[in-house]
Amino acid sequence: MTSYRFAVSVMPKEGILDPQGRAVEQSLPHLEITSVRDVRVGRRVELTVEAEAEPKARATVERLAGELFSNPLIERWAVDPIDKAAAPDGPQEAGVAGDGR
Amino acid sequence: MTSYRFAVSVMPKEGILDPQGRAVEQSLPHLEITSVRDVRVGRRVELTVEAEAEPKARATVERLAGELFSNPLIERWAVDPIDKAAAPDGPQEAGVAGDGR
Amino acid sequence: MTAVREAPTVPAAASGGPGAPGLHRSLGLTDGELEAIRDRLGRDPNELELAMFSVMWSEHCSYKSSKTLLRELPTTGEGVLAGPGENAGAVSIGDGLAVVFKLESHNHPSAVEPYQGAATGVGGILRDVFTMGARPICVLDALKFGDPAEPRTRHLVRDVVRGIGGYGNCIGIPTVGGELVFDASYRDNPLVNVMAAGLVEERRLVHARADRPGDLVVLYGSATGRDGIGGASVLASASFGEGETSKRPSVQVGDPFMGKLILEVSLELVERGLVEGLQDLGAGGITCATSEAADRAGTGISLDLDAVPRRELGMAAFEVMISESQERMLAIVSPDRLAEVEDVCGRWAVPVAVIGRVTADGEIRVISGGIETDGSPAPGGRIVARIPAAALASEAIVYRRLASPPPRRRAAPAPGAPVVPSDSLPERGTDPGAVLLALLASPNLGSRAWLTTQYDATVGADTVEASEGGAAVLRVHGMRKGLVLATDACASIAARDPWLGTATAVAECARNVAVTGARPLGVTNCLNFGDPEAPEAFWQLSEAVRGLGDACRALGLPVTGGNVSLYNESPSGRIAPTAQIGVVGLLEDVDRRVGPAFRAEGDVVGLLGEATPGLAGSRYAELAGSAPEDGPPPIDLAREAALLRLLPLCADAGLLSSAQDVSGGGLAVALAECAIWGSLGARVELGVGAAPAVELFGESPGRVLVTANPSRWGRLQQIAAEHDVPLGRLGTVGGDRLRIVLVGQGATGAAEDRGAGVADEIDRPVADLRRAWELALPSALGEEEG
Amino acid sequence: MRVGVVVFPGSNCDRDALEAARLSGAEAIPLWHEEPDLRGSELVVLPGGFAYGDYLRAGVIARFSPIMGAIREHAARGGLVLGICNGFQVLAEAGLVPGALLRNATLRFEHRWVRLSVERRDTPFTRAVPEGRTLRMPVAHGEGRYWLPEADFDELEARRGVVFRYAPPEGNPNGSARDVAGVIDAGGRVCGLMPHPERASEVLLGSDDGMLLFRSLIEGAAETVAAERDPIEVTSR
Ligand SMILES: Nc1ncnc2c1ncn2[C@@H]1O[C@H](COP(=O)(O)OP(=O)(O)O)[C@@H](O)[C@H]1O
Ligand SMILES: [Mg+2]
Repeated sequence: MTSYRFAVSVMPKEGILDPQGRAVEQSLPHLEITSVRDVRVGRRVELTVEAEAEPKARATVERLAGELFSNPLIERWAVDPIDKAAAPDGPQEAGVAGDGR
Repeated sequence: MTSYRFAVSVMPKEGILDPQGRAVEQSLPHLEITSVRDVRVGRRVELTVEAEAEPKARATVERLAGELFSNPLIERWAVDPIDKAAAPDGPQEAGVAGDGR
Repeated sequence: MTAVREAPTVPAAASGGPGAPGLHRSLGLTDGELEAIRDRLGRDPNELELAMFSVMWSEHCSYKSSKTLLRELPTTGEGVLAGPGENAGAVSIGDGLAVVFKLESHNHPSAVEPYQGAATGVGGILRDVFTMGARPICVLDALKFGDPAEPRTRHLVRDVVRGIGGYGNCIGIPTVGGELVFDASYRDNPLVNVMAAGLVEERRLVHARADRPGDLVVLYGSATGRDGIGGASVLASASFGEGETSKRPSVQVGDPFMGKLILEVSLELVERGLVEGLQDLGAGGITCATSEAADRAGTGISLDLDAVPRRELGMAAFEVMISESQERMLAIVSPDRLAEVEDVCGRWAVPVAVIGRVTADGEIRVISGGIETDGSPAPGGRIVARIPAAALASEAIVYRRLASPPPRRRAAPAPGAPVVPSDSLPERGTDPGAVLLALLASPNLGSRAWLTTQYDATVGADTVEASEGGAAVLRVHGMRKGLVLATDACASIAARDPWLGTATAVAECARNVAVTGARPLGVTNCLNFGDPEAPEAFWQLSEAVRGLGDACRALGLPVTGGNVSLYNESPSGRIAPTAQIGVVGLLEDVDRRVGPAFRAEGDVVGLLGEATPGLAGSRYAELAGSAPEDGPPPIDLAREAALLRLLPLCADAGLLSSAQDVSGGGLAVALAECAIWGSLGARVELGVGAAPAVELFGESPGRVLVTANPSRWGRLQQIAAEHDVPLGRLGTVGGDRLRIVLVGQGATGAAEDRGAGVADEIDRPVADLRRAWELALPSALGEEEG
Repeated sequence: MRVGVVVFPGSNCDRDALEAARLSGAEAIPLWHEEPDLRGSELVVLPGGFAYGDYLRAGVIARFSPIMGAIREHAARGGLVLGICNGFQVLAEAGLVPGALLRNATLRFEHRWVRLSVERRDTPFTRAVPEGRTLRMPVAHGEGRYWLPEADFDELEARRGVVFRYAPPEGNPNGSARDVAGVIDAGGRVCGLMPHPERASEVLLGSDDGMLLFRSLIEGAAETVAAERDPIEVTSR
């Protein structure tokens, strides 16, 4: 058995009102930011699966993404592998990360 | 000016109790899933920035990630570019995506 | 104007031409309805017009199946300031103030997306209240689900409750009461009914009318997106090619933050006298709001389609016209007040746009390309739809549906037919104390704390009692007065006899208000029924409306509004006929209110009213099964009316220490609840007939459990006698156990059956009763902790 | 004493707070979030509600509101600030009091009547509370689980920064670390708590214990007003 870690992204579907995104957009002028638009706020779930092989692990995650983490009527999801070595508990391996301190 | 779209991932820091993640773990047996552990639930924010060049756009996003989208005491963040051509409004370019149908 | 008249139909290019053959059917209109539309227009409708008709002639907006029935309801009475036909009812409470209230359903949206469905349900009913100019003061939610043991039900319960709280808590209106009922018939069709009440100065009451031609039609709140266009999305596929419909979201998402903003904006506009009329946008969106506001006043409205702020690019005219995007309001504004209206909206950062003009010609005209101040198209503008407002609203099609009772009814006994002593009523041979514990631990009777703790019940600092007891009590801010609210349905009785079930629900709801000492002021209701085209379902509906009318007339209560939700069916069946009733009452002095909890050792326990036979439809029968030949208990509406008069007098005279309506679980459960809430026991003697379950657990209406200081008992007897209400002395409050000793004919039967040595009485520590009652809901939902 | 109650667009306890302040004898005025002017308020109350819908995280967007600059300056000058529920979340997000308020451990919104033990009676917020008295008032929040890294927590306790804790019999409704219900800043002038004293303002509503806080502030201020007028160094932020 091997451990695989994945991230599931769940975002409001196109056309579905996203009040959080709208609230964020409206607050940006207070931060003196005017160059940002189309803000959408969703969820990110990270989890580890034990399986014999990656496809099997992924299948489990995809099932969870569709059945537990999202409502298909209003949300879309995507599954991505997380490179454990790079950032075991950080949000993601790629990109610039910070703990803000 | 060019448009750049990014995803910001915000996850609870290591050591912070994440009751949402735990609740997910506890619901898994009902779905007859036993191979999943270490579930953490966080946020994902997608947004578009207008800027002259990518580094400038990214700087804006990083500022937002650190000041608005996350609380440094309890959360970590990461910024990733989203490839617009691939999935303009979908959750992410990579990985398997579904709208659950 | 002449140009308009010369354009009887809309150019094909505007909207894809006259509807393709059969298009009306995919929009849910029948061939007959298409004919009726042609009749009213004197021509073929184009696609946009067809879409507008399809939403306005839907059951939801037109009440086409229920209208003829609802006409029979008593709707007038002392103090009624607004009745059915307005966004919500309004009744005077004196001192120049009025209470505004209404009940509404959000069943189908909640079945699909429970969180958002419930949340937008709260948003919608609150809008109905503040559209009248009233500041909402509270919300009550009446929820009906299937078996709580099923995972799907648990998920629905959890998300619906989160949704109600998510909206109500955020917008800051306390959720103070409601109902939670489990019954198998709601398995695939849960009911989410929400009631709200508000307060307004009578002189500021606003009506949803567009009276004055030349006034501006102003839209404020959220931008218009493609929300809730569901069925009409066939038009999108017709216009944009197949395959895209799956992308059309029909789920509406609520934004309580915007809800709060438009609430504050609306009240400020009303307060400052800046609006001539207000109408919220709900089902039917802009089409419904404009046609109803115009039709009520006999005017018309010209709409500037391009002026409607949109959330998305490329929206078709029909999408803009029928979108159900939440958190939008329509105001009728005199042109010289526009600047101030824009100013108020600006301060709350609420988008606002002038989207049309009131006209004199009685037509709803949708114009693309801009309008002139008289409502005609600007140069280059085109009329893309043109329909008499009345054809969309008051003159929409109406049906007289076929009603026929179910065949089995003929075999059923008359209501209240006496139970034969020799029947196999299951309490014979069972320990009544165990039955009481089982009832308290059942999901329908246990404590609602699991749910009520998820609702903010104290925001606003006017909540005197959130209603664990049966009715909620709120102080009228800055006054001694109190408002009392309750909502009830008796679907398990209505399933056997819809007339009786509905009348019983009205009586029970009013009684719940009156036990606090309040005088009931009016009734609102939400009729949740099946497919009106099925004769049996329509019979249920018509019997229920008859029961509603009869009960309200007998109790002297006006029906001030309500809502009808039909087609509550699924492949697994039709829901139990559910007439959800809401009653609002007035306490002249909130300090004189009577609570349900036992108050003092030594108080006399008494029962107003008498038990009558009939266990069918009771919680006891649900638990134990009832004899097949048994019927539900009958109702004595004259007795109910007497109670409603008597109880406020007793409260005013300070005669009562506590009062509690006897309903679910019968007298035994009522005693247990009063003991639990008061943390005080009691010892009572109960006379029982041949079937002790009737007195112990039967739910016959017209009864109130009271306690009084012994010194006041004589006066209480006197005043009860004056009102011709029997008052029996049962025992005394005290100790930490509830002891119910049975006397009379049926008292020994059970003991005999079980053999000697078993006491035929209930004797349990209040702490045990409390534990059973508190664990009921968490354990039914699989959430017991620790 | 003049009490300013901040009104964010989504505040919903602002009227309750205004009323409670008036009931205890203060002059209370609303302060609109867009105007960076406290209009002479000696005590600023950040009331409960959902300031900006509380999307993302409770209190985070409000922190960037124009009035917050004025509140920081007020606090830096030693002015009194009370954050209730959402107001506490805003203060924590703004760093004016230590800690963070996380989603309740129950994952549910919790509306309950709780009891508070008052850990300190020597603050301007609690001086009218009789010794040994616990306070009954409601909580109503979804994100009220107080959290601080352990090391910082010890420091907080060492300087007696915890003012209120949830007490039996009802106990801790949200899983807050060390039962913390309310804290005070190092200067002892900025206090945040999750429960709602302004709703416990009359016996009719279930309790008037909350008035002890308002009375502490308002009566106390009358006594110390002279001292506060003394020139104090103004630290800019
Ligand atoms: N069962 C009912 N009893 C009395 N009045 C009703 C009933 N159902 C609907 N009404 C009235 O019909 C009118 C239209 O209702 P509805 O379409 O639900 O209004 P809205 O769109 O404002 O929510 C309202 O005035 C409502 O009070
Ligand atoms: Mg309405």
